[in-house]
Amino acid sequence: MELGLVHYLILAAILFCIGILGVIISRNIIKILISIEIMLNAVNINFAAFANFGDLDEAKGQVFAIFIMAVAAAEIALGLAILIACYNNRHSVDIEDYTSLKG
Amino acid sequence: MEFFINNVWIIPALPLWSFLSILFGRALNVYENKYISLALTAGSTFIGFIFSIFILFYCINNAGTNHQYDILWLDTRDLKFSIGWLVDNLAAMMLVVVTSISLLIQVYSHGYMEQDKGYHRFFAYLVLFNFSMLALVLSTNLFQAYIFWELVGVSSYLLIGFWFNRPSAAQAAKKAFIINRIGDFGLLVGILALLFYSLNWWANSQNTLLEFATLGQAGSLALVNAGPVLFGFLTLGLLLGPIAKSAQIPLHTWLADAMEGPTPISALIHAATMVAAGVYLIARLYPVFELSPQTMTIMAWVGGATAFVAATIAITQTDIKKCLAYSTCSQLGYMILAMGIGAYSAGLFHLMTHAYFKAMLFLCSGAVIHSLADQQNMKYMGGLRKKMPIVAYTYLIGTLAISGLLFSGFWSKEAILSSLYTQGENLLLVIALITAFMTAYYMFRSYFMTFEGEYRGHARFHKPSKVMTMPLIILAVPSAITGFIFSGNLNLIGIKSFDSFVFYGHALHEAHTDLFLPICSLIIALLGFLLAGIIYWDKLKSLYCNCFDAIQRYTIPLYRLSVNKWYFDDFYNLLIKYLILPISEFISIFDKYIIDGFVNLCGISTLYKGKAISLLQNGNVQTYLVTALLSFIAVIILIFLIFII
Amino acid sequence: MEFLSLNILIFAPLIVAGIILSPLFPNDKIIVRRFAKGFSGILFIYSILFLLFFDPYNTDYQFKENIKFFSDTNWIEPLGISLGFGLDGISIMLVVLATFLVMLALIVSKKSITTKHKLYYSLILALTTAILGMVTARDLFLFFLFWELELIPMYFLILIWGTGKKEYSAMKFVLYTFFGSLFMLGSILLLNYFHVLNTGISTFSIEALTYSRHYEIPFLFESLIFLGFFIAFAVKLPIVPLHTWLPNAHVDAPTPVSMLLAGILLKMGGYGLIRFNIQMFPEMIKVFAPMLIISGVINIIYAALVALAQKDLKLLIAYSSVSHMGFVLLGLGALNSIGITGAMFQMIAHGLISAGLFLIVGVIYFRTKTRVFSHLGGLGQVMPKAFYFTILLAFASLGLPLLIGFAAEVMIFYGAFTSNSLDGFVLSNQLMTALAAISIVITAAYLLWVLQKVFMGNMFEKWQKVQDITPHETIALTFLSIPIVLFGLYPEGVTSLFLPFVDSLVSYFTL
Amino acid sequence: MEVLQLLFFGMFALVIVISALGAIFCRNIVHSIVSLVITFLSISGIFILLNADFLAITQIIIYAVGITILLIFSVMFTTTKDDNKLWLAFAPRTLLAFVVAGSLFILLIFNITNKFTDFNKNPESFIIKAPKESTIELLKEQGTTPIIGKQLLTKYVLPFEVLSILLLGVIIGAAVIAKKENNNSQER
Repeated sequence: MELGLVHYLILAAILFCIGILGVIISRNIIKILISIEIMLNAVNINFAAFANFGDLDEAKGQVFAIFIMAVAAAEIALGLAILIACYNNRHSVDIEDYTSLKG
Repeated sequence: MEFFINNVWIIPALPLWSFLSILFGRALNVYENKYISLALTAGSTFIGFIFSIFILFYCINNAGTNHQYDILWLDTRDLKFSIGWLVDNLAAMMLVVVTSISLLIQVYSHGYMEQDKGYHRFFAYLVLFNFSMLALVLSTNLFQAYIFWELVGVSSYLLIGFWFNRPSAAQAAKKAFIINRIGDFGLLVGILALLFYSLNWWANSQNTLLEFATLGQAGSLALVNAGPVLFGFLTLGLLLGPIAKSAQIPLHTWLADAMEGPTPISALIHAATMVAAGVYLIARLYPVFELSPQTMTIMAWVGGATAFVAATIAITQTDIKKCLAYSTCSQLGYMILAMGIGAYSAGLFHLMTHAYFKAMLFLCSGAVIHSLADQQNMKYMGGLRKKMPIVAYTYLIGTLAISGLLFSGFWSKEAILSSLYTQGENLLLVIALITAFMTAYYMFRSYFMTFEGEYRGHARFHKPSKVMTMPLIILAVPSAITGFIFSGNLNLIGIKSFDSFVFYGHALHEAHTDLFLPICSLIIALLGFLLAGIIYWDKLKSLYCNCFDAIQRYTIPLYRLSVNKWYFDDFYNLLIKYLILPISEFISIFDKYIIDGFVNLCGISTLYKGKAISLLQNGNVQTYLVTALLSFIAVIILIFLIFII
Repeated sequence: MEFLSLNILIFAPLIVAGIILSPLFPNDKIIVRRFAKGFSGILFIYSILFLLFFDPYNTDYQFKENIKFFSDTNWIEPLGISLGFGLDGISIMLVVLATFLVMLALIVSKKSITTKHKLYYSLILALTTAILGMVTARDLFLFFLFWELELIPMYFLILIWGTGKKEYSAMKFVLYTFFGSLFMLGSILLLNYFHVLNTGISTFSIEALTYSRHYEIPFLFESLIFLGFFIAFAVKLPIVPLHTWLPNAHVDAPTPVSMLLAGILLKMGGYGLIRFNIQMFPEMIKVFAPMLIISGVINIIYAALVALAQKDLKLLIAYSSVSHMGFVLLGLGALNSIGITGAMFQMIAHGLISAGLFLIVGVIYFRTKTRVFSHLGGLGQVMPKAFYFTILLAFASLGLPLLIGFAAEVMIFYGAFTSNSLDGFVLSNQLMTALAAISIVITAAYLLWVLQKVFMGNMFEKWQKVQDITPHETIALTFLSIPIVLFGLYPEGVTSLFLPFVDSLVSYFTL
Repeated sequence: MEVLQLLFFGMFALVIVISALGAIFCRNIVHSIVSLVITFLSISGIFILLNADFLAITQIIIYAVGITILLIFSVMFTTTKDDNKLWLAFAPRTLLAFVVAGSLFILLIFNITNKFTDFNKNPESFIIKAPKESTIELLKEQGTTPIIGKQLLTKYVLPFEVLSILLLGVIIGAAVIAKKENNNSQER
């Protein structure tokens, strides 16, 4: 059996689905952020895999993976800042307490 | 003479003008004087009467007069209805009857209604009725007849309900109109069907639609088109109108209730003219009815049954007006019976004579009631002959006439009976003879109870005014003599018999050679008189024996049946109460709770659906995400499915 | 002829409504009322002028107007929507009827309207604009626009000045009509779609879609379009399973609004059926004629029976409206000249009669504060004028000859009886007409029941001081009675106006 | 070599999946962060297998160190004693989440593996291209760093600059958000 693109894609798919699962079922906001990171990583794996198997000369996938990492870092920084700001208001990290969107 | 024939429209137009004059005169408060209303009403009728007399003489002198004039009333593409006037022998006869009786009754009403608050209203209604009836008589076509047929019904509604603050009067007026409306329903459907099946004929001929003169030819075509069965139903529908209007079984119950109106009205509408309209219409539609033997048979049997049943009911009535009302019913039954067996002239002859003596009888009863301060129960009368001899003797003339003992009633009833005899309708003849016996009995009973013996009432008596007794005396003359004059016995001095004047097909000149039947009927009537006398006349009471007690005891069930009017009213009330109203209630509830309930359910369920969906909007981001992803997946799957398929 | 402009007729009420509503207008109720009344009188006379200059033998639209904002373009050019108005045989009578009834409604508004006068009179006038626009629109889209526009004033009129469960009734009326117009909108768009598909030109013009529709629409879609229109008008007319808004709306609306509702707005259903379902789809109407006739007969009998069981005077009159509109359906279903003429005549007859009856109900309610039969009785003694007018109206309603209702009913019965529109169907026209004719008994029963229970019989002591009708109401009722008697005696005065139009209509499906 | 690669892949994949699941399902938030670190580290291993050495290193630096530290700090700022209760949400959406995730997974696999026909075959739309000789040489000597660097500074220079501005903005923004709200709460 030869290690191919499909295996990496499947791995990324599993990881992505785990991320989605985590985003939905977690109650802790930090955990939700963690799940989002997992999903981003899954995407990164895909990028790297495609870069490896099709485009190693230019490695565009890897470039985009780097962009994603930067954006992810920014996102997590901002997200956590917002989290802390919110926490200062409500003293809770429970997602169930943040329902001001309720119609 | 030609002038009167050509201007016959004046006869109905004047009452209409009088009606409008009274209506607007009172509405705009132009006048207060009661004599103006009276003059307008009686004057218009009097001019009509003069016209009618001249027209009658013209028709007598010029055999086969058929003067017709039509005005197009409704003109749409394939429907042309017209209104006009038709003068022939039948119409001329009816005109004289209607105008003469109306005139006398209007004069009488002045005396009767003088103290009433609604004097002007009463005369306005009277004159409106006069207009409708005259226009109905002069109708040239079935459609016009239908129009004025209904207007006559409305006038009678207004007049019966004249004292509308009495609940019973309001109820009676409504009942009369609705029952008449049932007849109108049949008539309308019949007219439509007749028109439908003979449409081509009318289209090809240049005649006015549904005109009476050519109805026979159209009818025979309709018979071909519709087939005998459908044509039979058609004629039955047409017959339903006269049945309701002439108060025949099973639609006769309104007539007795209609006695709630003022007595002159009972005389005018429910004895003399309006109820006769049914017979008149049958006469006009005779060419159509004749084509369906089954309908003729049914007509005869309806008439016979009504004559019999109404007579049995009249036997036990103690209300003088109700008694007379049922006798009207019974006599109308005779007329319809005569029409049904083909005795056209005899039926109309009876119509004419009956109109006079019945109007007189009712006016007499009105005078009695008026004198006794609205006492209508014969149990509290008696001995009035000494107090009001004119009324009593005129009433006696009427009684003798209606019983067929003497005067005009004898001749007309005799004509019907002999027709029955010659036609060989033996069963109907027996019924008619029994009815004649009962008629004599109950009429004399009412006479004896009212005018003979001792006064049994308590009300203070006051004499009827001249205005009221004069019409009685005048009416007594035609009541007494018309029968003999037109019976054909005066042929020698130039007066023709009735059946050579008003006839259907060809004139019948039957010599009444057989004296068996007249004598038989006379004996039967005399028996009725004797029976009534034995029971109710103190001079004959010596003959009274105990055996009547026994008879009475055995006839209690029959007595009950008669007093309760054969339970017709109860049956209809039950029908309405337990069938029609529940159906209507049920549909109403169905409408309110099922149909509207469904609508409201739709509305309310939308609210709940909204609430259910709003549960998703709980402010939780994750829920939104799940919803979004689910939709996303659904869309993807949908696209896949579409592409795979 | 130059001074007869439909634009003025249609939009003047709206402008006057704006003037009344503007803060500059004095807030004195007498001035407001007189101004509105005077204007409605002028409007009525103006519409009569249209009648005088109308040529009945021209079956095309007359007094055509087409407002163009920029030179030579339609209102919404890309879609082909134009602001076109015109009058033809069917609309002219409805225009006159509408202005007439609006005038009468404003005359009798004095008693029943006690608050917010400026708003009330301007809403009534806005309603007038909507109604006039609806019957004169020469463009489907415009028709739809006015159809919806009419709901807004009506909603507020019921909501603000109504009685009883007015919020519920107003909402039900609006939602029900919206439900119907949804289908109509779908039909209009489908019609436009097929026009674009076949000719490449987008248009909503009624003339174009009616007379120059030379292409075939697939049967399925054509019947869908037909039914879409039918449902919208069935709600408005109303046809029986869709009628439940009517009793609520009529009962809870104030008297003048009930008059307008019964007098004109119900007629829009009949107008729509003639204008769209019959005129546009002569082939489909033949297919659906049994539906029209059967629903007509059901309407007539069912509503009459329901009316018989009512204990509330106004509800009874409302259901009698439903019953009488069934005659319109019956006449239309006959698909012959006389039946359709009768149906149109019946719309006018019923418009006048029901307006009068609702006015009478309002008069009684205003004086006794009750509409329940068991609390009323014997009022004929204290209000004789009202009694006589009610007799006239009731007999006109039950089809007394020589009054307006009779001529209409006779034409409808005759048309339906002699029609062959049900050939090949299980039931025959003759049978259905005979069934419908039963209603003349039931109608008489419930209307005479009203007379008996309200005006006749014993009077309660408490009604001793009830006043007879005021001069205003007398004038209104007299105005109503004049055409009822006049056109009853001379029906051709009305029918000759639309007879040529009906003939041209009938010639389409007898070809 | 092939076998070794497969072995490593399998090992890393297993660790990734287990630790990712651990990161989600651990009751204690610190445990999940630790589990997350393991995931990140394993992913960097996967990157190495994919000839992305620069990515692997960056992964460790940014994710396994930077983000983790941020997370740990925020946990320290926010966590209270009863945070352990905040485990899973027992709401209808939890059940739905499994449905969504499962069906999404099936959909993805369905697509990736050519509609379940051939597990080993690559997606149809994707053409596997062997790198040039020179690239292989470069990779052997210097790894992917030169390639990425070249790309970033030539073809993708504009996104790169935008990214730097974004990062600047984030730094300022994060500071402002956290600080401002802090002030407010103190005022309260």
